[in-house]
Amino acid sequence: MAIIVDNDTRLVVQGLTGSEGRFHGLRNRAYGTNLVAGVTPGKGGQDVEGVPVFDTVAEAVSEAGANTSLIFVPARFAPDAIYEAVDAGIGTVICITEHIPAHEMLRVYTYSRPKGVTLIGPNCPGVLSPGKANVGIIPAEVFAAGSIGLVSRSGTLTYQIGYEVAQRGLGNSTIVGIGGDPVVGSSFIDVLEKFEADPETKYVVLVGEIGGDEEEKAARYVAEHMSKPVFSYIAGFSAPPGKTMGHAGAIISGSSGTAAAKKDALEAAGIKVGTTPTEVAELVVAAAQN
Amino acid sequence: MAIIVDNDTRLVVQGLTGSEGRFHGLRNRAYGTNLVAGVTPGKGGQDVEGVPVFDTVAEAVSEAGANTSLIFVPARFAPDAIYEAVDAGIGTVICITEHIPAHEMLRVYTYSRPKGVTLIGPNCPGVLSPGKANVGIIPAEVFAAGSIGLVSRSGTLTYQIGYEVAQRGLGNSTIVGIGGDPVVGSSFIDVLEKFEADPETKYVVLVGEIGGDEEEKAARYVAEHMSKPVFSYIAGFSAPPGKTMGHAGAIISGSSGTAAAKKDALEAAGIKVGTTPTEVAELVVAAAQN
Amino acid sequence: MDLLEYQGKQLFKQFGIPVSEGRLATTPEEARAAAEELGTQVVVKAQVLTGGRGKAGGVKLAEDPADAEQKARDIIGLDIRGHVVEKVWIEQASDIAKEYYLSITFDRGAKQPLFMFTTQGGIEIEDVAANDPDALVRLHVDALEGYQPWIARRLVYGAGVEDLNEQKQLADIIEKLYRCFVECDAMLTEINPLIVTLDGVVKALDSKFTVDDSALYRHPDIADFRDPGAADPFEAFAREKGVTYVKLDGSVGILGNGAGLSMSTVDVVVVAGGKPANFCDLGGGGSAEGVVDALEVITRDPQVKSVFFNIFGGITRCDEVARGILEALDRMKIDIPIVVRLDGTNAEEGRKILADAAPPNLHVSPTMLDAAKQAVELAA
Amino acid sequence: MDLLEYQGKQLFKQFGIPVSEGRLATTPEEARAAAEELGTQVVVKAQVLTGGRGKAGGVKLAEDPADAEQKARDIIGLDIRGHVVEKVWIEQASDIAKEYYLSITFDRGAKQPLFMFTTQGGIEIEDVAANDPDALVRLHVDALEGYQPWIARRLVYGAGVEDLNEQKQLADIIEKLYRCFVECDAMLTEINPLIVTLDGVVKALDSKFTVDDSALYRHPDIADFRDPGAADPFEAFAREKGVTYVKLDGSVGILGNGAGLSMSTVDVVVVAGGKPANFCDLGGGGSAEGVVDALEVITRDPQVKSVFFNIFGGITRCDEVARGILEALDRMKIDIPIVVRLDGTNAEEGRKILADAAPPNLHVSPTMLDAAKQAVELAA
Repeated sequence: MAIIVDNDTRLVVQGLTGSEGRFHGLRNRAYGTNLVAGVTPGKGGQDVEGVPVFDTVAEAVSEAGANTSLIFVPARFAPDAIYEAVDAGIGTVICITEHIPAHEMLRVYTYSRPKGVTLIGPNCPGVLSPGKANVGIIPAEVFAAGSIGLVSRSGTLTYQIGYEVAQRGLGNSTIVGIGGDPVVGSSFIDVLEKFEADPETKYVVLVGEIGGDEEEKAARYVAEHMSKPVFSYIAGFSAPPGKTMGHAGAIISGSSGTAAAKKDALEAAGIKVGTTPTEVAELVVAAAQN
Repeated sequence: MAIIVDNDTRLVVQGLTGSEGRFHGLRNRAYGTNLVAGVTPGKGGQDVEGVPVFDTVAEAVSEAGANTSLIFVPARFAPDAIYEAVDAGIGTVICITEHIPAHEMLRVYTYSRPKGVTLIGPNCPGVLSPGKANVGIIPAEVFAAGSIGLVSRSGTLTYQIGYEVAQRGLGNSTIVGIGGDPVVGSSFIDVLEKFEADPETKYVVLVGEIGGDEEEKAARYVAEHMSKPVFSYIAGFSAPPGKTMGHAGAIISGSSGTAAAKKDALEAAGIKVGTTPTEVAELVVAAAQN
Repeated sequence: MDLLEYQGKQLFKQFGIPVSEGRLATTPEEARAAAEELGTQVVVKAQVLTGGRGKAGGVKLAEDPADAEQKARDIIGLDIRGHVVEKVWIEQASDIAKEYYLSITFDRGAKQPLFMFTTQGGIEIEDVAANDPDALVRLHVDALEGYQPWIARRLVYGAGVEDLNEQKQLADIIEKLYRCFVECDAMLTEINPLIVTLDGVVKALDSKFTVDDSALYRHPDIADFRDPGAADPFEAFAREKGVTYVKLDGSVGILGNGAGLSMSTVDVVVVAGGKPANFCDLGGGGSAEGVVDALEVITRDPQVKSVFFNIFGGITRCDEVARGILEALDRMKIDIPIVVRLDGTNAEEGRKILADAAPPNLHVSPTMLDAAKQAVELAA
Repeated sequence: MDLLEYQGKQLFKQFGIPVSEGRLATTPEEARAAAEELGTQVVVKAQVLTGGRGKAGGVKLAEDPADAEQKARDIIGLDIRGHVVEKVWIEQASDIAKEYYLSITFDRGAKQPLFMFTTQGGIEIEDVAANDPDALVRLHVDALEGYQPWIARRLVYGAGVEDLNEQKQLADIIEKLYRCFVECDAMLTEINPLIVTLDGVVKALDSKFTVDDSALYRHPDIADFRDPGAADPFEAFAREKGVTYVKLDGSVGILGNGAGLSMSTVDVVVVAGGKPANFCDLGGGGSAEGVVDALEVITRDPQVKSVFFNIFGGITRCDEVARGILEALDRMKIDIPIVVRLDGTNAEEGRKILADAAPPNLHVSPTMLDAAKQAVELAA
């Protein structure tokens, strides 16, 4: 089981012959992910350490049976790469690329959403189901397999929390980095829904940050639709209003969007919120060990 | 019951204050259709024989509870009118307007299709459920209520067949003119699916014409998915290849699309095909009277 | 609306698709002058709205201006599948290394534009589809997604084009053809052959172009391409009168209301053993004026020996049609017999109007099939 | 990237949205010349990236060129909410009959552009939303459907604009603002107030405009609007070095990798009782060169008394970071204490490298919270 990526994942890396694509694609394969193909236009027929490279995603699907795509192509070509994957019938698209213009992603999102495609990212670290498959740039070494689902807008913070969980002898079902761009393919709610349906996941940790109202919406969703215990950590309590902190996800807009407002909303939904990454790890570990 | 329009229809006419819209809208009301509103930008607050007119479809929905729209606005404004209806939450949109550019309808169709809206037309006579509701320009007087569903790409030919059925003492559950434009909102298959699910419909008559392969696709659908007896008439057996007959629906393209090819496909699917409108009426009446 | 080769190429050029330099000529002398201006070997190409020009001798290479004049003299006036050549396109000759095929069709069934591309161009695409289907790459485009670069890759790699320089030019042409297709409201844009010259330049050597009639109001430049002289004279007259009319080859003139019923009327006349002289659709309205115009168009054809008036009144009111028939008989001298069948809205009133006036050559018949039989007999 | 009023208006003008004639001035003399050129009463408006200019005395009417010069003298150099005025926009004064409000926001939550329109313009839109929510019409646009005329109708009729002449102008401005929003890759375009003059002309009297940084590569003209002088000098230096840096007001310099972890580090320093001096994100890579640049940026701030280096190695390798720290210490003279916490990929190796070199002012701490506490103590 687990969600989004698992033993049934047949991965194609779009941009496998680039330096990032090659490094992480092979790293994902070394972890045990079933990497079946790469796509680089004009390099069809070549291979990367035995992984066949095709000119188009359609060929990777028809020739190698790919069902999941990992995208490493540069920002100006990434929307095209997502469209190509979706139209080739790929069911799960994970886009690592950062700096894709928001309006382009808006069109990509609006197009691919009704097609039922699971799109993760862009500007995200990817998805890891420990012991099964790693698709993206998450350092799998620091995570252990277990029953705690982890979903986050941030990369390193997620690693920190997963690491703390693993240090305490527990592990994760799946770690999902949804990305912090203005338009991401999957929201917190999309992922929570999958965790709720996944028998392997018993607990969920939601790692949010200031800006937007995705955490508030997730809190309402948890209160109304989730039976599994959810824990949370929010970054940005000390952020000054109106300052951009790192990426566009972290802008305080209008009256809501502050870490305090998010914490209140989460707690009102019965979610325990840790004040440090360590504390949230301790909370979920304590619950799991009871 | 019946399909698409019935006693639950709450109709708004977009273009009610125009001459066509007024004539047919009031005619539909006189038949018993629940005409709740008209929409004409700039004429909000007026009324047409007691029917309130609004500036926007959204108001017709929120103020008058409209759930079905009938569109009579000129071709250059019709795509906008369809978008407006769809985005205002109207579930059934029936567009009579002809001469809408095909590329524009293609965008409208592609946009509205995933939203689950029932779009009939454009360039169609509308939908009549005898005894319940008439939405469009079908002359309801010539039809009787009954158990025969009728779906057609052509207007007058449909009237002819429904009339012949009525002359023989039977009647129709619903008559649907899907229109003959290159892009229509509902295909034969869409309507057949609704007839199959409608308890009131016992028999179906499909009236096709040369051009395209919609009749062939419908034949396959009937063979695979329909339990109810289907009868058919195809117009254009004597059409010379490559000649446009009246509207764009009637072009013989390539090797298929001829009336003979359609007849063969329909018969192969177990559908009886009449050689004249009278004969198909006789066939379905004979089956219904057994 | 179908465009001639040179018209389609003019649009291609507007969208940046490479075509050869050329000039239009309607006389051999103009052809000579055009060849002189172009200054190279030229090809003289008949401009007609039909295929098979080559086999019919409608496309010829000319060595020099004098030769171009001679070739134009041979071609102008030629009858190609019923189309008489009135214009020739004089174009710089190309050194052809390869012939590809590229088209976009408005696919009504899929409700998506359909790209087709193959390296086996220059022949009928139906033959490629039949004989070597794998060589023909088909790809639908989502109208809202629109053109994306992967589309060109699917076509070019799918068809096995290996030359990098060709790939690049093709991708460019594919994108531009899509823009041209959408922005011109085309139902079909086809380039066959799409050639690669000996120098490695990819360009459109022919064009087939159909534009959506409903969108012509947005393209006055394209609408102006229409050549009234090219159409059948009866059809041209019908267009002038605003009547939907297709000339056929029989003796029973046909007038129905609505395309479906009109087509069905043609069929029923054949079933009754007759030969239809035309297809004519009165349309939805059916005003007296429309009836007069339609009858005028139909009876212009000297082959017409009887007229079958088949009306099912929906929006069209039968009494109005009856009045139109009487008015037409009043205004035109029509001697041939007219069989009228009226049903639907106000049919009673219509029949009564006709019965009261009772013109000698007018016959009213109760059913569609009976009326067809009578019209066939009267035409015999 | 936020644009100044005059920059946004320049884009409005490009898209055909009516604005008043105006000139930019950086000195009182230029302001006078501008007023002379414009030849009417003018308004002198401070160009700063903050609201509340009016209340702060940053917007003034000038009767004549001499007055414009005087007003510009008053305004240039003014400190408005921490922004010192360096430029003023001299614009023809308008006779205002009505003040409306129109904006398009990139709504991340709904993943759709959001139109907002009200006839109650000229004040903070948050106040309208709070006090008279029905007066504010909100309407989302589907990105693939794009702009359609009904959108303007919903806004204009919804807000109760009754004058036909105004309706027409507004519909035009609404459509153009949407095109401007999409084609400029804007995250926000706001017109407040959108005025109606005494003559019934609708025009944009102000602009608020934010452009997506990720799309600036497609808009070199907009990217050129960026004024390096306007930013905080530390932040400007950081931008120059390609480091993501936000200046705060405390004494503990902070460097993390990844926005989330860096933000969390700021929080943890506060939890530990300290005051963060900045937010600084090393980003995903974490090369030695990046570490050097980041340390250089952080230690430029004289308020910084200690540095907390918080790294969780994922893609970033901790040994690489350790080498970067040593190299930075080697190249720059850094006396203040540095607390380092390394975890994740190659953390062992990284710690070993630091332990082996053991620079006197470097402290390695095992956990994030411990490290934060130590950094806070050392800054005290």
